[in-house]
Amino acid sequence: MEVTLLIEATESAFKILEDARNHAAGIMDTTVELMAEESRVLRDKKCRAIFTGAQRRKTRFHNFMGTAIILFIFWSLLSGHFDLFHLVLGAVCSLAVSYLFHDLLFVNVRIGNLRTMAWRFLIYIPWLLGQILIANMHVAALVLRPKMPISPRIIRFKTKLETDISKVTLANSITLTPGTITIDIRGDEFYVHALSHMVADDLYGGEMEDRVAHIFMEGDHLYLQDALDAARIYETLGV
Amino acid sequence: MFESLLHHYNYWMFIGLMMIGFYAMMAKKNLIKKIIGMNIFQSAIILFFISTSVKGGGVTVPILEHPEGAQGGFVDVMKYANPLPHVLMLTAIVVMVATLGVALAVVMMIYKRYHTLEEDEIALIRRKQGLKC
Amino acid sequence: MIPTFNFILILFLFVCAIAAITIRDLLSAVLVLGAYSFFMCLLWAQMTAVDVAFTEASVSAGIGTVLFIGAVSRTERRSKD
Amino acid sequence: MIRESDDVIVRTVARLLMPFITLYALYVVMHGHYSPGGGFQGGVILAAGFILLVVTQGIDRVKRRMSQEKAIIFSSLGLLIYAGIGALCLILGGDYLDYGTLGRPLSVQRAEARSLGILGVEIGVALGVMAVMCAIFFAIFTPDQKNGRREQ
Amino acid sequence: MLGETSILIVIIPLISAALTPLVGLAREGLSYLCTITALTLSTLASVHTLFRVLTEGTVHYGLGGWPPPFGIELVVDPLNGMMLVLVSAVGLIVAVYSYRGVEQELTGRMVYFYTLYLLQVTGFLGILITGDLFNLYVFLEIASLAGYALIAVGEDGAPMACFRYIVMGTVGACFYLLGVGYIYISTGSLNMADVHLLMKGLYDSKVIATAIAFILTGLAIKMALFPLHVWLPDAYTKAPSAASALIAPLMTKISIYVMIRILFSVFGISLFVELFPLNRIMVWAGFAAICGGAVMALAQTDFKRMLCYILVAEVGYMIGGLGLANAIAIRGAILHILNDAVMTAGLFTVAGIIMHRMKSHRLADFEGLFQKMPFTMSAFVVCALSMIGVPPTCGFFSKWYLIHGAILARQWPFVAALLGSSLINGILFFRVIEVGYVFQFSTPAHTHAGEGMNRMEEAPLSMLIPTVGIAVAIILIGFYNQAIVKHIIDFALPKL
Amino acid sequence: MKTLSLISTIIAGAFLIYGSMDMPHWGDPYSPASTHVSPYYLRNSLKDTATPNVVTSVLADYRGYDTLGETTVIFTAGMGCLLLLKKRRKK
Repeated sequence: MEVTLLIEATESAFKILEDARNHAAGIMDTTVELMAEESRVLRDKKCRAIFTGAQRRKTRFHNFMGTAIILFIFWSLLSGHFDLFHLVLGAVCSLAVSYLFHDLLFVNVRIGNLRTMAWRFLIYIPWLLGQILIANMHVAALVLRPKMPISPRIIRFKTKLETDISKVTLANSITLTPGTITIDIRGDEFYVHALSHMVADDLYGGEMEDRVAHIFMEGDHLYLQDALDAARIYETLGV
Repeated sequence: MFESLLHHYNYWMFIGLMMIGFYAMMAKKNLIKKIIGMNIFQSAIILFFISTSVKGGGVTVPILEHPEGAQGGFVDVMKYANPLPHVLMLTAIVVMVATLGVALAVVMMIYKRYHTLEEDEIALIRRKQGLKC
Repeated sequence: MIPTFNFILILFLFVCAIAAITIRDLLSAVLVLGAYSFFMCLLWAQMTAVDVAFTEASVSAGIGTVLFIGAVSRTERRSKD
Repeated sequence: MIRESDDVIVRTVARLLMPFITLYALYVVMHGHYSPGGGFQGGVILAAGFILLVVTQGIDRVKRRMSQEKAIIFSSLGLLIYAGIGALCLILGGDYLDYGTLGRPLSVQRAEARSLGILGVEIGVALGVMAVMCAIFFAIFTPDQKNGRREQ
Repeated sequence: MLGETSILIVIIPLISAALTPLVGLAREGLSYLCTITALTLSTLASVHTLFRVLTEGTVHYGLGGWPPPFGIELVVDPLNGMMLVLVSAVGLIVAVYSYRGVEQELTGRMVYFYTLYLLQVTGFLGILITGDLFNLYVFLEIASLAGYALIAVGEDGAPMACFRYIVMGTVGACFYLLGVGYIYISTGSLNMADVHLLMKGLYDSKVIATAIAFILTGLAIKMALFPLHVWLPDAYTKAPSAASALIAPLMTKISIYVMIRILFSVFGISLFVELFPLNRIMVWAGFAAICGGAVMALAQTDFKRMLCYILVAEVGYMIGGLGLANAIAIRGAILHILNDAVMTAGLFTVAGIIMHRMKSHRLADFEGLFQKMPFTMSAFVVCALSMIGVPPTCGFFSKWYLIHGAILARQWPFVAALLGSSLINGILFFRVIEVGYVFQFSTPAHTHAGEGMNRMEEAPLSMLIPTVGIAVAIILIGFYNQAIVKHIIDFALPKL
Repeated sequence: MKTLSLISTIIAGAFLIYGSMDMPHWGDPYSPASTHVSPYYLRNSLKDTATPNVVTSVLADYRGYDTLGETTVIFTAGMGCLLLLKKRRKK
């Protein structure tokens, strides 16, 4: 009886010890794992920080060069003197200006898609001209009719466009088409003055908006601004 | 008399504008109005100088065309307007805007002190505070 | 010289000058003065003084009006005369 | 204090136009020989560009590009460029502002040297005018509001 | 051609004015040193130029290497050579003097002050040295603009006074410009010598008559001739002491110089004497200015304001002297330009010192000043005696010439005005001396106030030395006036 | 004040009109202003300064000293504004 008791006691004691050892080993393991995890995360963060920093520098350089090239083209259009002296002058001027203002021309531009955007924008312009022509005729028909059946109204609609530049493009396109004028943009709401309900219906149809969205490739979410924001957050964390 | 009117009306235009400006400078009580008058006055004088530079009959701006062609030395003077008053008036315009800047700065100092821009009200405030104006 | 155009410009000039010194709202007066400068600039361009017209357009009608607006907005808008 | 404009259209269009305005101003300065324009006009357009930026973006974000101190430095620099080119002519043995004497060190013709001298002078004028216009604008638009209230 | 010093007179202050803000951003005190250095160099250059003019005759300097009617020309003859030395020397002395006053009155704005100070002197020198009518306008505007800014930072009420000055000054400058335009349209030239030659055939033209009228009216506004003087007393009273010590003596004198130059070198003496009754008008204007200035000065209770009205009266001396149109009177007028600039500078520096110590410039605060600042007040007494016209000082001699000329021209009212004005000056200054000297013994309160009240409170040396220097200069000019008249002014006289 | 200024305005205007009676006709190509000095600039601008825009060449070269003065005027105005509207550190 006593022996069995003793044996049981010893067994249980051993079991307890075993448990304790197992626990300890588990804890040790998780600790190691955790540490490994942390160092991995750290390393990862560092990598990302380096990556975004480099990315930022790269995009800044791209912005700089892009601005300079556009400005140089502008200069050549203005100048009309193509001797060496004036070309060098123009190059110096456009580099200086783009050094000062390289961050103004391309904000919120998606990385790497500048060329597509420019191409799509060029295609958009003839379509807009066509729209302007149609709207012109419509308005002319309206006002030339003796009764002048205009019904001026202010309409408000929500837009799905996200960036400033696309909103402004849309607003200016609306203003350019006769019969409609953008009054204000508040957040994502457009306030537009329309001359008749037909133009207003055109706007509600949203074709122009879709096209503008198409130009600026709204929908994906990898904006340069986001990348820059992430980089800024990393910087403030001090990693 | 009519002859003279026909030939001099452009000079008289500037005199009219100058009188408007001069009157505003003297008679208006508001300081900004005085400065507006000053601006009109000065630009009327500039108008006079520019009218002295005009040559009747198909003259162009004093930018010589065909730099290579004119290298030979002959430039038809009667084809171009007189450049000298233009130069003088460029200077005068800049002087005008400089005066405008200083005058506005002084006006803002005055407003900071008295919180009004009317000359008579300022005089009233100063008298109330027992200061000579 | 196109005398009619000249006359119209001068008429506008006089209207603007008189309006600029009689309007009681200073901001409007200043803007009318900007218009005056611009008509002056057109008149000079018509008198073949392009450089002066350019300067007037940028200096008087541009910066001058901006400075005026600044001063008026920082002080007060109404005037007694 | 001028804050950022709350209108998206104005803000964005001003941002997009700004480099072009500046470049146009520089074009006006550099092509004063061939077309209307020159130092004053170009300088004033430059200043107008900065003023547009201040009005639309708020004064704080423009401080990096143009501030009161920079305006002072540039204005005296502009005058120094002008007076310095004149003094250079004096040192090179001509009369004051006789750009023809610059021809020898630059190894160009006298007339060309005068043309270059005019260009240099115009750049100085443009710099000075730009800086001074900005300085006057800053001085008029941003007086000390706090002190003004305390004085009352 | 660095040996050509005439251009350096203007250029050195100009370049230093552009350098001063850059230097001042680094350290504020450096702007003061920059100013002093520039003005010293400029003074040396102008002295050198004056000696050259006296030995070799009139100096011409074509800027940019262009021949005169086409380019701008600098001309230095004995008259403006003397004026150049005068202006740059007064500018230097006042600059040395100004440091303490600026430190006290314009804390934190010293850099801008000295920049504008240099620009002001540049404007003055540019007006004096140029030989071109339009260039004169440009430099007149530089001087005026710098003057507006320097005046407007003064004590309470200065901005309003300055605004009035801006309005009047702009009218003056624009009238001048209008006159130049009328000259230009009838002669086609802007160079003074060239215009003078072309003017010969145009004396009966209405355009020229209008041009004279407008130029003279414009300059009369700038020099504060009597009915047009309303801007002056307020502006100069309220300006900071350093600024008023610079501008008050020089601005009016320079306008008078310009008037002499326009009347004698551009329009010509025959136009002045024979064709118009201009000299009569000028004598009567001078008479009115002397009477008006003297009477107004009697009514003042403020020292600086009193000086301003005396200044208005002094302008009358010179205008009347020119209008008398005989050699002796014009000699007196030109000598009086020199004397008056020095005397007024002395008086305004004294006013500045008193402002610095007592924080006030009312006459009532002058009590007991002789005991507190003996050197300052003795300098003041010298200036005052010169203003009155007591023999060893320089003021006597110019007044002597003026009275002599007036008697020769039989302008008895003008003689009476000159004598009466001397008398009134005597009353005015003896009143000041009485307040400063006599009252300290008569009022017992002060003797009881004891040592604290009557302690020596002499001005700091940087202010005192220039003031005493000016006083010494007044006496020296008095002693050497014969030499000045013989070697400089007699060459400057127009051929009558 | 109003009548006084009106009178002085009218006097100035009348004087100017009186003076303008003897002026050369408006747009007269043979007026002294157009024949004395300015043809020199038009003839020699290209030869001397290689600048077709005569206004620029006169502005910056023939009368460059004026333009220096003008830049100084602008500089003066800027410094003046800064002096006047500088924030005061202590009251």
